[in-house]
Amino acid sequence: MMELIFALAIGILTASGVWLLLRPRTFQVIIGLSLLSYAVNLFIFGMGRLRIGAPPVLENTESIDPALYADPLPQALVLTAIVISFAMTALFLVVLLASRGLTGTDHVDGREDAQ
Amino acid sequence: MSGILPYPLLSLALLILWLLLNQSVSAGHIILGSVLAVLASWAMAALRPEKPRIRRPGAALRLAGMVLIDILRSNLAVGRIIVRSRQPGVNAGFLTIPLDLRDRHGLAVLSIIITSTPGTIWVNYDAAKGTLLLHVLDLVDETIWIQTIKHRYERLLMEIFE
Amino acid sequence: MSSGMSLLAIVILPFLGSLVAAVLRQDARNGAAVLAGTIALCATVLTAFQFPAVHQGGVLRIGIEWLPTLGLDFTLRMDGFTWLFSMLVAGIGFLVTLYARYYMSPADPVPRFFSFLLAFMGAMLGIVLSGNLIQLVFFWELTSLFSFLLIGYWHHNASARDGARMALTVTAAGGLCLFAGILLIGHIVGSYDLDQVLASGDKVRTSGLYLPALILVLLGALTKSAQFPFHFWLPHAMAAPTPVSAYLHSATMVKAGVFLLILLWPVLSGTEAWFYIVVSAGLCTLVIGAYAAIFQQDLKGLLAYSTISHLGLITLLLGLGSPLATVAAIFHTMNHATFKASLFMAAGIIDHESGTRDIRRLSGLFRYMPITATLAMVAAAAMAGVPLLNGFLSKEMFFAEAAAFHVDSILDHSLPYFAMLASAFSVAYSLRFIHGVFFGPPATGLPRTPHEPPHWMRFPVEFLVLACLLVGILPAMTIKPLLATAVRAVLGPDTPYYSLAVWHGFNEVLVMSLIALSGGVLLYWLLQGYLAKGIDGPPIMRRLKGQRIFERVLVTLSWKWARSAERIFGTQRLQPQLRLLVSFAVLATLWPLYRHGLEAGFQPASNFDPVFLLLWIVGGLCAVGAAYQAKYHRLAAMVLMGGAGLVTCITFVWFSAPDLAITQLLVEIVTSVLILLGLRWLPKRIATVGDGLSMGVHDRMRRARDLMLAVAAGTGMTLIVYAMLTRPLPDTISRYFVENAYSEAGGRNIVNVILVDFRGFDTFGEIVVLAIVAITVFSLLRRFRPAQESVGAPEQQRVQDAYDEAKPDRAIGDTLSDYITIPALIMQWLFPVIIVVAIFLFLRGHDLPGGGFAAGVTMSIALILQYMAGGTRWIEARVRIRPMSWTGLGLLCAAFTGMGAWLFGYPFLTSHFRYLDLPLIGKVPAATALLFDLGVFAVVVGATVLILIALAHQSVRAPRSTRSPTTLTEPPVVAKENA
Amino acid sequence: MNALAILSWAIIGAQIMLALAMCCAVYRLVAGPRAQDRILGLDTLYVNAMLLLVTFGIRIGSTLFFEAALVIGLLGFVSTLALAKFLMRGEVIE
Amino acid sequence: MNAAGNLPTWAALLTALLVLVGAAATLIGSLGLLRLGTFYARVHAPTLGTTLGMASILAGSALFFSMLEARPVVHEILIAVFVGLTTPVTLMLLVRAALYRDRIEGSKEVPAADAAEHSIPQD
Amino acid sequence: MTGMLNHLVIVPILLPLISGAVMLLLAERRRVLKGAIGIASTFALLIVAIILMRQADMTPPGSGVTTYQLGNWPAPFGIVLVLDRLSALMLVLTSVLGIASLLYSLARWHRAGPRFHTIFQLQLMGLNGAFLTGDLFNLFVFFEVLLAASYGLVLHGDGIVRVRAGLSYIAINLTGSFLFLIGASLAYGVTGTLNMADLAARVPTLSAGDAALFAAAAAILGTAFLMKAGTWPLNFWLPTTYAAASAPAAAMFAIMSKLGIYVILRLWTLVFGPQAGPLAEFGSDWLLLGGMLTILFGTIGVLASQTLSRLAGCSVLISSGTLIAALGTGGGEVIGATLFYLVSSTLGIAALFLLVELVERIRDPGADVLAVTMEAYGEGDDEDGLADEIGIAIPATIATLGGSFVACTLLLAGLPPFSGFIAKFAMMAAMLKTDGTAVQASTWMLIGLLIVSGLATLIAMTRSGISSFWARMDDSIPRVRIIEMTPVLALLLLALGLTIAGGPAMRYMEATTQALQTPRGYITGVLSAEAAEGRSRP
Ligand code: NA
Ligand code: NA
Repeated sequence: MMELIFALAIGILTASGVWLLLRPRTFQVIIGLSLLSYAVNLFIFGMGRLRIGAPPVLENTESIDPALYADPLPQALVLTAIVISFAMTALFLVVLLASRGLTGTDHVDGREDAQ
Repeated sequence: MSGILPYPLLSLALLILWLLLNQSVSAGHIILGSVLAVLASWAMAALRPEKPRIRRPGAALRLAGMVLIDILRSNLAVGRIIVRSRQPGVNAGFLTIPLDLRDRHGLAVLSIIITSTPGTIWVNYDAAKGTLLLHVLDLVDETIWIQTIKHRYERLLMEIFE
Repeated sequence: MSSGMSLLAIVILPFLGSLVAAVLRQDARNGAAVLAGTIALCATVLTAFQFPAVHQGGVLRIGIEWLPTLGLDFTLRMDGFTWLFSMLVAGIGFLVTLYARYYMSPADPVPRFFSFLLAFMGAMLGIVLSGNLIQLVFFWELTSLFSFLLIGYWHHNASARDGARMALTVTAAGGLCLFAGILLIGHIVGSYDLDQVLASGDKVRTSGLYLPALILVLLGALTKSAQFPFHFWLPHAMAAPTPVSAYLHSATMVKAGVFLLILLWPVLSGTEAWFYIVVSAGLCTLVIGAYAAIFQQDLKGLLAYSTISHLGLITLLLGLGSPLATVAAIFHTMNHATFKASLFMAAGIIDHESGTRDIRRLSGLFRYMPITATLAMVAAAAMAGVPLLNGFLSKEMFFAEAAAFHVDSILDHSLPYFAMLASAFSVAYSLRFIHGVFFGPPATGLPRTPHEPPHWMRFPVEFLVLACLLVGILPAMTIKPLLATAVRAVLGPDTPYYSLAVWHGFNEVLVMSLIALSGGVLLYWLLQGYLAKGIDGPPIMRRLKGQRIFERVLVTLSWKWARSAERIFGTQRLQPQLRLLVSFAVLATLWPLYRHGLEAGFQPASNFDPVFLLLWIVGGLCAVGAAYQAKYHRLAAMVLMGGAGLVTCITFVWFSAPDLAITQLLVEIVTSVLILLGLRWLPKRIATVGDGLSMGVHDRMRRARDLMLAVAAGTGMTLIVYAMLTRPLPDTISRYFVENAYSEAGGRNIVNVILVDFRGFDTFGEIVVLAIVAITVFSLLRRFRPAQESVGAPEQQRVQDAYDEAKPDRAIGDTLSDYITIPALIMQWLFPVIIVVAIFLFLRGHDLPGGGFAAGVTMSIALILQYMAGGTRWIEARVRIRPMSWTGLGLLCAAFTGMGAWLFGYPFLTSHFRYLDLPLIGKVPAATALLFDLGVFAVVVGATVLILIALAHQSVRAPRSTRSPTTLTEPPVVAKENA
Repeated sequence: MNALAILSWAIIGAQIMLALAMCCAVYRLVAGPRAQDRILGLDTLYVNAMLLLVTFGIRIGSTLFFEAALVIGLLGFVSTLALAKFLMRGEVIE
Repeated sequence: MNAAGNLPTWAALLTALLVLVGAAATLIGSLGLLRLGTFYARVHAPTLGTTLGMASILAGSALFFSMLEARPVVHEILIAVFVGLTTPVTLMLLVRAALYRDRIEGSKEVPAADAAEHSIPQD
Repeated sequence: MTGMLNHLVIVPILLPLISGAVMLLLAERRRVLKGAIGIASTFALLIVAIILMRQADMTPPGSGVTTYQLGNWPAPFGIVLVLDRLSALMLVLTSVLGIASLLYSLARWHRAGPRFHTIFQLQLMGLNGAFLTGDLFNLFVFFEVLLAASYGLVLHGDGIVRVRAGLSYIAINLTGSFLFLIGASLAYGVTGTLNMADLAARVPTLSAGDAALFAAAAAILGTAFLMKAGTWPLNFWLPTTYAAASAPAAAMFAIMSKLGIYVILRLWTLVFGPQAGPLAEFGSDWLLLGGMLTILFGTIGVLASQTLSRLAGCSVLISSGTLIAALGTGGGEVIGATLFYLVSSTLGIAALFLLVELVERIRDPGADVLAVTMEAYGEGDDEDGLADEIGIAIPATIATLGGSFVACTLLLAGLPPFSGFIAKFAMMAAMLKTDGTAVQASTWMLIGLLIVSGLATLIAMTRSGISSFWARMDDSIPRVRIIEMTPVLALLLLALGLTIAGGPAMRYMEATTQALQTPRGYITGVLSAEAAEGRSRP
């Protein structure tokens, strides 16, 4: 059940993100990219499957049972992904500002739709 | 003293913060925490803030107790308004209070007290005129609020900071 | 010198000479000419020396390993036939060089000319001597290239440029076809080696790929030899300097096609396809070329069409497929080379000495240049096939072959008539050349007064005309051994009997010759009236200009259609591209799932938790709300996005990822500050009235399509995630991390140990990304030009400042100060607190949730908070932050920590940890990973601060309000704050 | 029903209440009507989420999630603060 | 809950009570966001969560973990202090911003900038 | 692992990083020093790459690889760098382009914006890392490094065209990065590993249901890589972006599109080789189809181009399409020839991008001045340091430029004497080597397309070349400096050298192919490598 909710959550985030990604305004795109990054982070995270109450922090170091801990690797991957998507959001933001300043429009093509 | 320990109280507070964070009072943490507390207070010194002078710690404790009680009472009052009232918030309104307190730290504490207390909120302080604009959820009698703030809090705060 | 080395020298010397000539000073006319002449002469002599070896059917060969695995070795090969061709190429090359020395003007960059000419000669010799078909193609394309450069030598003339381009396009295209054809032949035979291909004629002709191979090879040969319908480029190539024309269009370039047909004749000929294609192409070219030549007004144009026609004749002969015809073809190839080269040179002399080549203006030149005129007349007579000249001999053979029986068809039966017709035409244009230029009244109004050229300029013509005469009168003593050698090399045992006698008796062929001669004379006499009108180009065909059709087709295909196609199949706009990318991804994902079937796993489902459901109702609302609001209500969208992020963060906590939750939260905070900093420079979008209502059908469709795509992407993700979550986790590499985190890496927080140790290299890359982005952002903002509308201070500030200014008891900034002072005080006191928390997060990272990244972001939030509280100037007057240095030092710290392991003989990033026993404190874990994490911390602080501060600094850039003061109109609402 | 079970149910009940509180906050987030309402909603959402995390820690019996709550408590206000300042002054950092 | 095996009954019940009270207070506060009619009224609502709600839940947490780990676990105080310091900052700035926006739009609900002096009641 | 030489594998990653970071600490105005550091570092990189290439070439094909276990953690747990012939080849190519672009940029471009040298070095680092890594997620990280740097380089020099193109480029690549992440993590979720060799070892053991999901992961990754490689219809951004980028950046980008192809080649030979069971040869038909459509579109684009820089951008598409389609045919010897083509066309495209700017100066002598004033615009206080004095204007400028242009044309059109001819011949000959079975219709089509695309390139480039060089109205000689011309000539000479040394080059490529087609060697090489003392596989 939780799996279904989790999967649907990713689906909703993805759908919202994709919708925004396809919009013509740069700000819509940046919000879309952020939503997509949530979706993707959750997706990566989900690849380690869902475990409640099993954070991968060793409590008893004498005898270690890997089954007691959630898969730590996807978490590490998500951390890297979070950092990178933060950086990219910053970059995209500044580029969209520069584009707005130079072109006079916030259309993603740097010009209002001609067609 | 002020060279190494520009803000002794702050440093002490930071040490306590460190110990609480680490949930430990081991010697190692006390030493490390002290070092960090001093370093962090240097960082603070770089900002060159006004130094607060706390004259009467006793008054401060009294104020704290009073505020806690007021907050609890206001919680109940506001909770009642939200749950019971048919038209909650109908009595809300703005209120201007002239203040005598001028110390900025005192004002800061007052702002925290007022805003933290459910039912009142600090809106604006006009430094030139010394007036405070408040918003009150249940503004049936303005004078009660003025009484509370001027006599319960402002007086004590002036005692502490001025 | 061995024969192999000689072959190598023959091919390589011209190229070396070309390189040398290219670096000569551009006024070194004599030097370049001597160089070129010497090399051409050397090549001729070297070739001549090989005659004894090839005379008796011998074949010289040298092979150098080049691409052995592809069956391509650099092989040079010389037999009797190629010997003859090399002699032509090198010998006439020498004569042309000599001629060009006098022809070229000192004003031209002559060394470059000789450089191109030598390179062309080398390429041509390369074709002739190639022992490998791919290598032949290699040199073939080189001849196209250098002919292009030669034709376009006078590129300040538009006609030279056009002619060069056309020649290149046609011949290079043909070359590529030839390439394909050769590939096919190689595929059929299994080798590209010429000898092997020549030995596999039957295999080739019976192969299913024979026809395509034949067509492709013929396309190559016929384009090069300017055969109908590809003949049109040749007349335009006449824009080249005359030595070039003399060389390219007598002995070399156009002969390359003929050469190839002869070379591959044993392999490809003898089929009906060969006969019909080659004979019809040759016949058309023969007749059309000759016909068009009559009506040219330009001397070189006349010669060009005549060349086309004669090449058609040779092609026709080759197409007939009989050995005797091939003999005739080879013979005529040589004859044509001699008389046509001399004619071109003569035309060049006339042009050079009189200043024009226009037959309408030229007249009676015989009295000015009697020797040249005589020479030209002899050569023209050879061209017309007058007895006692070499042209007559090969034409006789041609007539004989035309009359003979080959493949029973109308084409075959009509050949003698067409042969006579074309021959008559050639008599007519030869007559026109002689009569029109050298006879008649003396010319008036010529640019120069004509006279005989320098002796050495005339020498090549004399030499060639002498050859025409000698061959024509004494064939058996002069040409016979050479021809025999060449023919034997091509035909081998099939070599037929043929006679080179001048007189064969009064036979059918002689009758044909006489008819042609007299018919030609008659035709010229009849046409004189028409020709006197001076109309350029032949009647009927004048309108049908191959060149113009070619240009139009080329422009249409390569420009108009290409542009439309690019518009149809491509786009410059971002949205369709993203749409395609997403659709592509969705389809690409679903395709294998559809093919192999997607099934949910069998993991028992976990318990339902209403809290989690409620959480994601909240999260979903936020996400959808953000999607809905982002166009006009940016702030709302941002806030909603923050809500979705928060729920994501709680989800991480829910499923056991505290590190993720902390990091996500911190990044969330920084991102929202960042976007707000950006929003200040992004002017508002005002929803126009009726926006959304007046949306056209097209817009609705597009939105519907996007919606479907979004839903499809979401559904796809949901399906995959559900399928994954319900199947058990495979045996992952994480087990190793869990088991070794503490014992091997000294950390309890496995995620952090992975980040700084097991997979520290990922983190290493990640901080580099952060650094690069920070630098890029910084660079971009250095020259940031904000939108016009947001250049000035924000509306709020203007209103509030105006209010402050209007009040006598207030100063500008009081509103801000009233607003921020008290909160700012609290924010300042939080500064050391947040720093301590940052250090706490940093130090505990290895054992508990936290770490360098989280600490770095926390640290930068502490700074940003102070910027928000006090303003840029306030904080920077107090604290000097050097984010660029933080970033650089952080990167170096991480790198050198990693390299520290080298000192102990371990790979990069090998960590080391031990427990230090400190007095008072006791055992303290100390891991080099912590040092690495310190680098991470520094980079994160540096980069984050750099990005945010660079953005914030835009507000304090001095001159911005002066840039466009007129665009700022005071809003009428100022009064209301006052009210 | 022992005390632990009661505690367990109480926490689930509390979490449901907190989640509902988040729903209320998100109503303001979505519905507005004004920017300040949305920001207020976000602020409330943050506080509620923090409390939810604390209850979650009790439910799991682990203090490992404490720092997440601590970070919200200490720094969660920064983004709402920035939003508020943006409303008032049109820019976050002057 | 499996880790909570050695919790005394009173502590469990007290924790349950504290947590429930806190959650209820928070919920009521958030309900205020729905029920209260104007922004200025609504702005009071969340303080329920940041004061009573938070205090109660944090107390529950402190009690629970102190009992569970058999040592005083009081770092919850930090959250209380931080939230106590930071929430007012946000709310103050937000309300003032809202006031500015309402004044700009000429809203009748808010006092005009100059009206401050006149609204001081005489006592 | 003893001796510093063992660490040589990682030097191509660390060296640019360190020099880039050091330059970050230097003030903006110390450009001469920075230029010197950059050049020194890049030359050192080339030397290291050549040593590594020789080292890689010494192991018999298919019998193992050189691995470098980062952090001394054994594969598949830690991240490994893997050096084999393919990665060594790409390293050499990268550093060659690096030197060429960097030298070129010293004439003027490195002054067109701050921190050019750092970003350039980090670009090299990203590329080298991507070529060396043996880990799927680490590959993502290095992709991001090089993309981030490429964003910086695209935007370097500023201006409306660059910003506009940069926005699209970034948006599309960010989407691509998401796909990469989804694909990589899905692959992990199915197989439980990220190490490419381990992935290859685990894929044949997957159950049918898991295999489907893994195929989906591969399809998602494939989409991302095909987008980056410039496959139609995911490639419209490419010519625009490359054309907008400054010349040295665009020249560097010549290898970026090849990276997508490298990864496809690497992963597909490793994971979807014949041993992969039901997933063997996964998607190769699509590669062939996509590649052919890309060639077609590139051909159209080349013909339709109005500017030389766009033409150069479209020729990248032809090159990519050729490579992708050739990989799609999948035949053994084709790959070797394809690699040869990869090197050859990369050199050609890089040379062309560098040349285009110089040629445009001929076309529009004002452009030179314009570029200078453009640099002056918004020039900060510390950007005045270096005037234009680096290098002197060269004699016979037009002739040199013209000759280079002709050479580029020949190289890209696949005409002799440059290596493009050999490359195309080798590919077509290999495609036709079928051991008796009939050649497929698609192969014929591909061969036809290759020939047609060459012709189109020739036509289009001749058209622009003539109008640039032959049809110019004024006789002014553009200001071109030796330091700008040298890299172009060097790249072209290399391409010529590849023709002459075709034999050894092709032998290397064939050894590379042989190794790629026996993935067992790679897999065991990576998974059985010993850690340094202290840690061992459990
Ligand atoms: Na309050
Ligand atoms: Na005349």
